[in-house]
Amino acid sequence: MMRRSGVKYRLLESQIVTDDQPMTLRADQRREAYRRMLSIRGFELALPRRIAAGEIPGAVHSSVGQEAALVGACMALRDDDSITGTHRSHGHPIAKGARLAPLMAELMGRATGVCKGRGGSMHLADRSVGIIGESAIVGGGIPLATGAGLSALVRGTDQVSLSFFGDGAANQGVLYECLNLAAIWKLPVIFFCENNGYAATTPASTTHAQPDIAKRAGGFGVPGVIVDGQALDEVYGVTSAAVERARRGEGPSLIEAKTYRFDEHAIGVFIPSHYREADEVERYRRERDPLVLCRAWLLEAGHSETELGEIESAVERTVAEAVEFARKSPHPDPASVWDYLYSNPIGYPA
Amino acid sequence: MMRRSGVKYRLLESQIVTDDQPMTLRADQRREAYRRMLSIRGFELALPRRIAAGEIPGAVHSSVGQEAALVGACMALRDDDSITGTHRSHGHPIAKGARLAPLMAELMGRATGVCKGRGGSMHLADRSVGIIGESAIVGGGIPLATGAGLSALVRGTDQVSLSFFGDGAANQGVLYECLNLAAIWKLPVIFFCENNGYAATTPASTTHAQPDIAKRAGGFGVPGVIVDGQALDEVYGVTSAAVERARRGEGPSLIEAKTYRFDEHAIGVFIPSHYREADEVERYRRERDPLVLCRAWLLEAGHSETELGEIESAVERTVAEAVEFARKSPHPDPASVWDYLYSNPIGYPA
Amino acid sequence: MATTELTYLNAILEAEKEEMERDSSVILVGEDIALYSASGVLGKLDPRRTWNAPISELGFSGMAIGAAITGLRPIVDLTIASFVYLACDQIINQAAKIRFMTGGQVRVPVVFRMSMWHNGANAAQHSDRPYPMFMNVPGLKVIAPATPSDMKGMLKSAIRDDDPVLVFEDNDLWGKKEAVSTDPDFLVPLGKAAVRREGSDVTIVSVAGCLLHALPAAEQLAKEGISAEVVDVRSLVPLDRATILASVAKTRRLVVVDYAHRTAGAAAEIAATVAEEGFETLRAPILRVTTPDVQIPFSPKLERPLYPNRDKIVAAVHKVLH
Amino acid sequence: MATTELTYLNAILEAEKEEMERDSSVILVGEDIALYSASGVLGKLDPRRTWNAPISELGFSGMAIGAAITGLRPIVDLTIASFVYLACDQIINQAAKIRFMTGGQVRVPVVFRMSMWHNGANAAQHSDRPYPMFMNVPGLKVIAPATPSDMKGMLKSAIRDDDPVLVFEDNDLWGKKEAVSTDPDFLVPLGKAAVRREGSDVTIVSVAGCLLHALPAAEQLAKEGISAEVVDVRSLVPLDRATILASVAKTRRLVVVDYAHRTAGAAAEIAATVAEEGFETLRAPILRVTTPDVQIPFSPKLERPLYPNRDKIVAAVHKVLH
Ligand SMILES: Cc1ncc(C[n+]2csc(CCOP(=O)(O)OP(=O)(O)O)c2C)c(N)n1
Ligand SMILES: Cc1ncc(C[n+]2csc(CCOP(=O)(O)OP(=O)(O)O)c2C)c(N)n1
Ligand SMILES: [Mg+2]
Ligand SMILES: [Mg+2]
Repeated sequence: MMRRSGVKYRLLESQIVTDDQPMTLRADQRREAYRRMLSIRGFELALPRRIAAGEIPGAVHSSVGQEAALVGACMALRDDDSITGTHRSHGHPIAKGARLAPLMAELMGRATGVCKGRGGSMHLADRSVGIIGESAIVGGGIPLATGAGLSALVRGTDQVSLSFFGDGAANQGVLYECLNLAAIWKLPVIFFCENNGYAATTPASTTHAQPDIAKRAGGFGVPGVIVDGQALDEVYGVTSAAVERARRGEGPSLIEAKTYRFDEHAIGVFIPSHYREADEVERYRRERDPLVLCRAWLLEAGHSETELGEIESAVERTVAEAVEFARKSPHPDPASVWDYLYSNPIGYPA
Repeated sequence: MMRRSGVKYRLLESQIVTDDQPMTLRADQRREAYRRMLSIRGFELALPRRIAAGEIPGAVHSSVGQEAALVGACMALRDDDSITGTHRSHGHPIAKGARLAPLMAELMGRATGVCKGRGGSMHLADRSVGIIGESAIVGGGIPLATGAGLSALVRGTDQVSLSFFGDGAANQGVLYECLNLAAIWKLPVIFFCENNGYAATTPASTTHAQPDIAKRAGGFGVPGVIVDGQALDEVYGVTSAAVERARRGEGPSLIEAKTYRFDEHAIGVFIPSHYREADEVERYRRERDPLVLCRAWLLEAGHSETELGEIESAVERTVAEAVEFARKSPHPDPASVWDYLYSNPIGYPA
Repeated sequence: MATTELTYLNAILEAEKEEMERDSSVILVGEDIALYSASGVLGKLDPRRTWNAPISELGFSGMAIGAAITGLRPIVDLTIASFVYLACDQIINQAAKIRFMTGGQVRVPVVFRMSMWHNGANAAQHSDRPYPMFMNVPGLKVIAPATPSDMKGMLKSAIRDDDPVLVFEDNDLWGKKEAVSTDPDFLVPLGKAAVRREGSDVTIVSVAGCLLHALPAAEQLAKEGISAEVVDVRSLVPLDRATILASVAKTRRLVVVDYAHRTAGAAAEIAATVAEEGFETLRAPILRVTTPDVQIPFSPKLERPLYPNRDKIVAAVHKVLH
Repeated sequence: MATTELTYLNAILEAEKEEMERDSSVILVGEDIALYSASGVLGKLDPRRTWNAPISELGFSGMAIGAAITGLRPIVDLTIASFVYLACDQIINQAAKIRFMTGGQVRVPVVFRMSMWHNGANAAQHSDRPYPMFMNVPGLKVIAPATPSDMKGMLKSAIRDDDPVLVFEDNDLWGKKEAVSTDPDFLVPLGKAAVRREGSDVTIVSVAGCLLHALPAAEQLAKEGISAEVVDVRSLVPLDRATILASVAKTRRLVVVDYAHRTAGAAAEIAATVAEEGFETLRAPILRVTTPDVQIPFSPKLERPLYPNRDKIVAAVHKVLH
């Protein structure tokens, strides 16, 4: 396993990787991981034109730059493991293996959308791949994932749950309540921080007295680990170890993936503020693009150009088909607005 | 300075005591500290009879057993420093130097009470000695104290603020939000945990994955320290160091005083539950009574029996006077109920 | 129907016990609830069915919601209602919205119980009645049963319901007793008001524990020859508007009684409903007998006069009859 | 009176700037507000006057309350109103209660601003209008100005007020312009409604941004020969009941318009007030034109039809005139 950055993962407090030979992806998994990373990238890159065409309303938060963290984490999970995500919600379902068409239709508010047009860009939750919520309330998904862990324990399954959240979300007190709950009851939960260095226009360096969110875990009896979020295999290795630990009933872990957001905080919301240098963005795009790093690593691992090229064209087609599917899909019927509020409506709507 | 326990204070993460010679109390301060500790004890011990006589309504939470932690902390503060307290609210104002009579009158719901009969046992806040709130919402005072620290900073004074909270409150996420706020802005705040081992009927060992609350501070860039809460001088020493640090503009500290509650969680609320052994309580009462320890230490420090006896009788008189004052005080006029809701009532009451 | 004499508090425990026996996905979460399992009031329980929680209302409430989404039916005991504000982000932004926002992909069968204290000298931070704020949140169900039988039957319905239900309990009802069905499938439906006493001159709509004053008021009025109909709403969301409107159509006069603060409370909604849909039948102003807009003071001398009681209800009825 | 043309958004900034210049105890706290100081819109500011906060709504809101108690006048920008649930324990259990609970020993001069979004495809977690829940909490003041001039004058009053004030802003008002006084002591009092248009046939009471629909509705009605009086409540607590009642006493008919969800909302309180105190003058049912009790969907096709608009108001007026 080659290192594309100086940063090998650093373990804090207690060891969650059990041996010196971290779990690695098999060849088929590597292809699947690359496909998912490319799908996120392709999906996100398709959006600006659709937004410009007025087809996608509301604010859109892109995961470009963070694909390795998302896919590395999700590849360590089974289909029946639960995850929760954030307002930056497109990457999580795709990383977990969701079909693109219902996601794209959702962005366009269509009846065929994964959330029937009721969720939109900040809420692309696809339950069929284990997503139980994408919370646009920063930090809101963390307790839900903790509950999914409790549920697995009570029901006696060996499922685990994983909660994605940002560096900004790490300042919500609820994270610490949940770390503690998961620790005392040894819940099978992985707290996964996508630390992209910024919360909207606010640099993490101004809102965290010390830079490592993973260091906050130890005080709650939870092992913390920092990993290079641009390196697919490292994220996979460290998450797999946390997942195994959780499945063995040894409790939660906190993983901090250091990553970077290549785009603005949101497309469609203009915030005039110079909170990061153009230079810095350029440097990341040039040197730390997870797809570029991943492709090089795959070639080195023995995958051929042809093999990768095939994946690339397949993804391109799938994205184009998703866009077409979405554009052709009907809008929801206004009269259906009452649907899905209650599971058991009683005299509703009045 | 003698050690009455094996536990000398343990420093975590970063040193908040600046030298090997911790600050100690002067002779006059020792007398005052003993007077305050005795006042708390005397005040609390006077209550059961008044409750039985139907003079004190509502639930009452006693600070017996925790006097050294309270007084040790408050002796390190100036009169104009702010504090916030908890539902277990009698000890804080007395430790900060409040007069007993208005406190006792408040417990009896009288018009002469420190809160004009509107606060009662869970809210004995005496602003005249710097108390800005006694919160019966567990954890609720922590952000208020953080705000008092911000205020001191903005107003350019060298005041500090100190927030008392319990081991139970340490599981409220707001504590971590505030540790972080205080750390990033270097607010002059001391987070002071009265860890008495239990939150109502729940042992801290079942709700904290590791036993030391102070260890949770480091991850937020805040120094944490554990101190023997039964030892007046140790609490004083460590708090003084944190106060000096705060006054110098170096930011917050978290102090965890390991202490013990000698009485039930509350008088007047019956919860039938065996959550701690009678043995354990007896052992603490016998071996770790802060007043017994303090008295022995004072004698060793050269204070005479006569001197201490005088303080003791003076306190006894003051408590008796407070009870008499309270019993003779008028009840508030029901028509006055609207008073003190708004500072600037507009068309109120309607 | 076989019955047994139960207090309101025991009705709660019986409902929980029966539902936990019936369905292994029902669990309890709350502070200081270890005593339930210890005391055996809920029978022999798998320790994984009761979770004695740290003081982390937001965290464990959200945890219960996540557990509900993934196959459990948690009952969260928030103890005193004034603590619900800490948890209400998860209740409002997640429990109430997540099914809708996911286009029906999830269900949220979670129950939040909370007790409301008054006349106990608990002061402002332990005396709130926050149901009005939740009534304004679509996606929740909100109930406030006033009798042991209703409590048992409605709590059981709530536990079996696939939506989030908030249960508000007046703690002065805890000791009240009545005969309660022992049928393990005894259910009282959510969303139905109960006419507790028939009458023809005036309708008294009572919210939660106010029934303890509304019925004596009706009796007192009967002695004066005034026939009052007493409607116990029981369920605030869904609100049984039809029963209320039908009663007012008959009596043509309405007094609403509620311990909550006056402005924008449950009584306001009931009054507004009748002013909108029952106006033609009304012959007098709709009076609200509520707690006035002031925080609850500690001193019993200040506290007691604030609440609705029999005499205030009787006086309001006299007023609408002129 | 010297005036200048200001948008609603700039009126907010002007009010903050003037008050910060006038009183050094005024500070700003909120997420992503560094751009205020950076952009210079608030003038040259001591860095200790703006606090760019971590995402810790409960913590920094409570911090602001503590700062208010100890000598500052913080303005907290909660940005979007749906985030207030995270902070509401501190707002309800501390800000609203602490002066009362301490028998007047402290004052709490703190302002919480929050914006409300609709028709922006923001979906349920960014579309709430939580003022109804705060109306039920004694000790708070709650305002919802609908014009730039009111916003400037009322926000300034709120900042100078010694009690906690919650300011709700409809974000579709942000771009609206009008002439606004430049007098640094221009204040619009809290607790007073404004009659925006006089009329004699029906009263339309409008809450917050609904004024944008209520006035066009009145114009439309005028063309049909119906004279509508439009009352902009501006202040929800204190609610100017006298102005509303006086208007209804004249027109004898009432329609209340509000974007908030229907049940137990601001419109319910206004309707209940008139049903109670203005009943004798009423000649028709009180109609509420509100958003129905459903969460706000993402799809504009689903979202847009839910809100009150000119036509719905006109239709309601037609109804009360028959
Ligand atoms: C509770 C809450 N507060 C504030 C916001 C507004 N907001 C949306 S995204 C965001 C920044 C989040 O930062 P981070 O958690 O680091 O996630 P990222 O956007 O970097 O992925 C903020 C402040 C929100 N949606 N929810
Ligand atoms: C937010 C909140 N949750 C629960 C309670 C009920 N309650 C009152 S005191 C208490 C235990 C507090 O424990 P701790 O913080 O250790 O303080 P101690 O009583 O030991 O002094 C609880 C759960 C409360 N008052 N507020
Ligand atoms: Mg971020
Ligand atoms: Mg304790």
